[in-house]
Amino acid sequence: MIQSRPRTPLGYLPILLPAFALIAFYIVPFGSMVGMSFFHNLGGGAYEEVFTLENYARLISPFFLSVLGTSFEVAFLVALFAIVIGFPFTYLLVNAKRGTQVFWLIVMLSVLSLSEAIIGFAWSTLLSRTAGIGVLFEALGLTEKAQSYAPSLGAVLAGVTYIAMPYAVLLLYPILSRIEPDIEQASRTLGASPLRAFFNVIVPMHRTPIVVSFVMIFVFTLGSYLLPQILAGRPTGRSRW
Amino acid sequence: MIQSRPRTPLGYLPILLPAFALIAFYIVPFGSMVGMSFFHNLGGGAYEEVFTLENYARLISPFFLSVLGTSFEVAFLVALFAIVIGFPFTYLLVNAKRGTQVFWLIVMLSVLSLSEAIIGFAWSTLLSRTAGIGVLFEALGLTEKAQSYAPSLGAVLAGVTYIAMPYAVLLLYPILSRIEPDIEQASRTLGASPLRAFFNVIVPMHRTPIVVSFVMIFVFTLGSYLLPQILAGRPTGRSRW
Amino acid sequence: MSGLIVENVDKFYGTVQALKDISLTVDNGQFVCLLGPSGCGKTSLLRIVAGLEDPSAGRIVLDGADITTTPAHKRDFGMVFQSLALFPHLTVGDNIAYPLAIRGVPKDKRRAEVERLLDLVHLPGKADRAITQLSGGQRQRVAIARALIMQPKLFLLDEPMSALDAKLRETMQVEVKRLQRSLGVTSLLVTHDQREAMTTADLVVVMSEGKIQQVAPPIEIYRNPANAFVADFIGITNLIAGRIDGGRFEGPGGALTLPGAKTGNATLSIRPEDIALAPQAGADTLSGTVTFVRHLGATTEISVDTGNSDHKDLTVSLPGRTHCPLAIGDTAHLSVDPAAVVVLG
Amino acid sequence: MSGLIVENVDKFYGTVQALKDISLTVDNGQFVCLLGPSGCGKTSLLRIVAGLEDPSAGRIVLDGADITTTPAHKRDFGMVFQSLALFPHLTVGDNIAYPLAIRGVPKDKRRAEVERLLDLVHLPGKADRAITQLSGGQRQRVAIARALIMQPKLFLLDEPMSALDAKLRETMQVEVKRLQRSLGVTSLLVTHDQREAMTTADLVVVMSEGKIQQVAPPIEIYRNPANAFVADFIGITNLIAGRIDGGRFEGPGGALTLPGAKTGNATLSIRPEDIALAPQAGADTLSGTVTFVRHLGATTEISVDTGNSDHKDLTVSLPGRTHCPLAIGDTAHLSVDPAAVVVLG
Repeated sequence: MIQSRPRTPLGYLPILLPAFALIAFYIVPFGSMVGMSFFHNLGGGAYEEVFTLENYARLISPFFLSVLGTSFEVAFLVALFAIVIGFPFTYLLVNAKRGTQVFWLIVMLSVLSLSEAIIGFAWSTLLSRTAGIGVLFEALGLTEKAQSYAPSLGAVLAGVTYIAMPYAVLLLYPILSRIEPDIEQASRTLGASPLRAFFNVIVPMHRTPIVVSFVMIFVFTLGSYLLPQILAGRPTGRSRW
Repeated sequence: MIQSRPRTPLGYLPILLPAFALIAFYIVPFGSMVGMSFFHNLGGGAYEEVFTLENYARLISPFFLSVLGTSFEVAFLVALFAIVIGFPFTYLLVNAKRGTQVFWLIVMLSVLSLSEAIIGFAWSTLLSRTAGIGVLFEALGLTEKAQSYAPSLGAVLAGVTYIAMPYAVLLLYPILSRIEPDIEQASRTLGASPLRAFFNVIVPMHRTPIVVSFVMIFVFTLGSYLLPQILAGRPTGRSRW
Repeated sequence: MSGLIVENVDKFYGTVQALKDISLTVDNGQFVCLLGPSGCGKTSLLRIVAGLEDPSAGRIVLDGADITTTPAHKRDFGMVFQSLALFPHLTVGDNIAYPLAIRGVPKDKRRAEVERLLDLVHLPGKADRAITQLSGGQRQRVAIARALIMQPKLFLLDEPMSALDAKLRETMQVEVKRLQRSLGVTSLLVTHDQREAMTTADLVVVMSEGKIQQVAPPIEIYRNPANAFVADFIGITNLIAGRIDGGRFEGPGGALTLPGAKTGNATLSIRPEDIALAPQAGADTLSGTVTFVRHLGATTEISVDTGNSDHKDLTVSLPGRTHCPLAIGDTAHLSVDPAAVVVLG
Repeated sequence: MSGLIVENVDKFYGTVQALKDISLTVDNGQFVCLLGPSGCGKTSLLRIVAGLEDPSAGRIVLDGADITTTPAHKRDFGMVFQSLALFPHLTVGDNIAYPLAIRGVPKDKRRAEVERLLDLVHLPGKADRAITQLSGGQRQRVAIARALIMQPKLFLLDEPMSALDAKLRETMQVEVKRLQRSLGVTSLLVTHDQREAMTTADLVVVMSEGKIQQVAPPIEIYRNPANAFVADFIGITNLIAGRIDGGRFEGPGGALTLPGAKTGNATLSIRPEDIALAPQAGADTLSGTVTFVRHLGATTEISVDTGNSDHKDLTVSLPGRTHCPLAIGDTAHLSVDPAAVVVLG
């Protein structure tokens, strides 16, 4: 693609302004946060403008290291689940009818836009003894007595995977939407069942995007949901409510 | 496009399972939350399983109505800012080099993935008297003395627009990335300056997506960031920290 | 009952009927082309034969066995797709060997077969290349090799040449035909390009709006089209509506003697190369005004407005080195060999 | 100094040189075609003339004025894009009137002009249609009308016909040429289709790898190509490498008498329609084995392997109704009219 250079750079100024606004908007707060991390923590959200590495020093204490290890494990599992469920789902989605696609993309965006607090609340309710799947399992006779499934590692995994899944779908969607349906059909005419075609051709074809998505979800999960909870000194869980 | 029907529906079962898992994953928690809203609120996150409309009745009290009015106003302004800044930005983005595009899309996804708590914290810091743009303005001699800009309506708008912007960009990106560069170039050969081409052709061409994105951001903002704060009985602001 | 038989196939997409009662027999070893404009149903028919779509009604029979409900991956056909649908993550060799790998053929045997196929499609020694390192024509050959490695009972081609440029397309058409002839594989090719059909096919099936219009060998389709659609779609023709009375055709621009032609309203189809310039108007000429002259090199084409319906100027094609004495605005007199005229209903 | 002058234009994309010292003069009222394979730089040249890209070196002069740095929207050219680039949110009429609206022409005058243009492109009364309601050919006409409404000093066309099917493309080519002739507008068309160039152009500029290979009227390009690239790109030709000695050419398959030809190594270019079948080998025939025969209707094409370099079989084109007595494997003897042979360096 040949990009045309604007003849008069000034001609583009009014549409360049928002770009500058955005840079200020997104780079500056980020920067201030990073800067803040070197300040002395007075507790309760107050900071003193004195350069210190103490916030980082806390990270290498044995307690934090062990919590950190758990976080890496959780992030790894979450990224794994998100890809293993998200990839086939997205593949089905791109081959579905337009209406279905729009519906699911809106659901995914909605989940992204939901306050974490609400998600945490919904999940803790769902996994609680009194009003969630515990009751359902009891009614179905699967368990003798309704029990609570939260808080537990499983509950954390479920909750964080729930949040991470839309990323997996939104990351994979543009890539998978570009494959020609011919590819799967060609492998079928060549002797592969639909399932073999999926695992033999579609998955290996997308090795790179799968790995990239996995790493991105791993990093996001770690950086956005797990580390903040740890740094705030709370247990790794969604027990805020 | 001709969609091929799978010959053996069972052949697709293993890839259909994740779809069912996702439905359970996303529809059930939503549903439980809606159900919960009809239960008696005992306070502190505890609920009694008694059908009641009292949670909704609270909504029509004069106090809530006025808060609601403010929320609508804020959501409207946020959606407006997000589109007015986000549309030209996205238009520039789709015409930018591939590397630039990837960089900004990752920034946008990062912002989406950031904990609201962190964003709120970063913004309250940025707008605070001691460590933010107050200090910057003082240094530049714009104000006589550093002052705090938060909490204020402006601070809320800035913070929520910050969160809403990535939605605007991610909603508009797939649409704008599909326009041929020819359209803008054609209007230039026909006598329109680049700026006129943008406002005369590109913007009106995308009336529908602009309106749709506006409505979606409005609803998301209202539903995700403003109403939860109100319903939790907190002032409309990002003062949690 | 050897060969492929398509029996009374209908195909609906929602309420739209894409195929209307299609019946067709392809003998073993024959090369059949499905030819028609886009939307005529030719690709649907091919996909139904391939097993990628189900017919709404009718049967597909191969060598006497009903395969209508056999899934695509159990039909053992070889298909070349319009997009080629090569697997981008595999090498040339692994692409070609894919049908063997799926069937558990051991590695060394696969390697030998791949070598044989690469020789066949004139790509020797390219087994370890990545697909992205190949040119358009080379990819084409890989897709053909992959479709042929299982020695398929049926070789299906869905407009595989349409993405190539004109010169390369002609070369590939000749090559596909030679390959098919040497292997003797029964083949079904879908195309909208009549030159492609005439180059490759033993039998051309002209389709339009979900129906078969004519089934005949290429030159027969060109010389004796069954109706105006076929005449106009295959090559260039002049359709002239008029009336025949006592072996004489009266139409716009003049009259022609057509010995033995049935009396009544008729449309004539006359090929541009069967029209010559006459020095003056006569009993057997059509006359009109020259509206366009173009020197195409191998031929010179003259457009003549004889007052034909829909302002369809007659096209006259003269051999390239024939002197064309006419310019735009001149009056042209055209003579036609009666033997070259096709009288349509 | 009236007309368009392109002076020593270079164009680099990064380190790749797309145009190498291009100079070209287009007289007022002339229709010039830039013809070449994809990647030859023809579109870059058109875009530089349009002002959508800057040349890396060189000047663009229009009617004596240097417009190299004039922005596209101040050049007052009309351009038709390959994608047409119609504005989907505007009606046909508003699309065509866009250049007038931009320049503040009052509404009733715009309406009148739109009517005039719609008549010109044979779309009367379609002003209020939506773009989506039009067929491909109709959209083409709207794009042309929009580009012509300002009576541009230069009418630029960037492969506008390439998306149309073969029949419609031919019709549009003739129509564009007629329109240009009646308006007398100076035109520059980019195409990779030599038939399109030969139909429309007064002057054809053949380009390859960023350089101009030949500038001449269409029939001249076909009959007297400047080099092997031009000969091969324009139409079909047979290139035969051999040696000329004393007015006699010796090459694969036989010898030909070429009176007056310069002694030395030479490549001959012979068009397929200039070769005839001879009953037997003689002093002036080339002989070889028939490898392919195809009946295309208007012509019959025979491929003959005379041992030519790169296994390039000779192509012989016989008029469609000529009886072809040869089958694959037979020996063919070919005679050539010496006047039709082009000797290339």
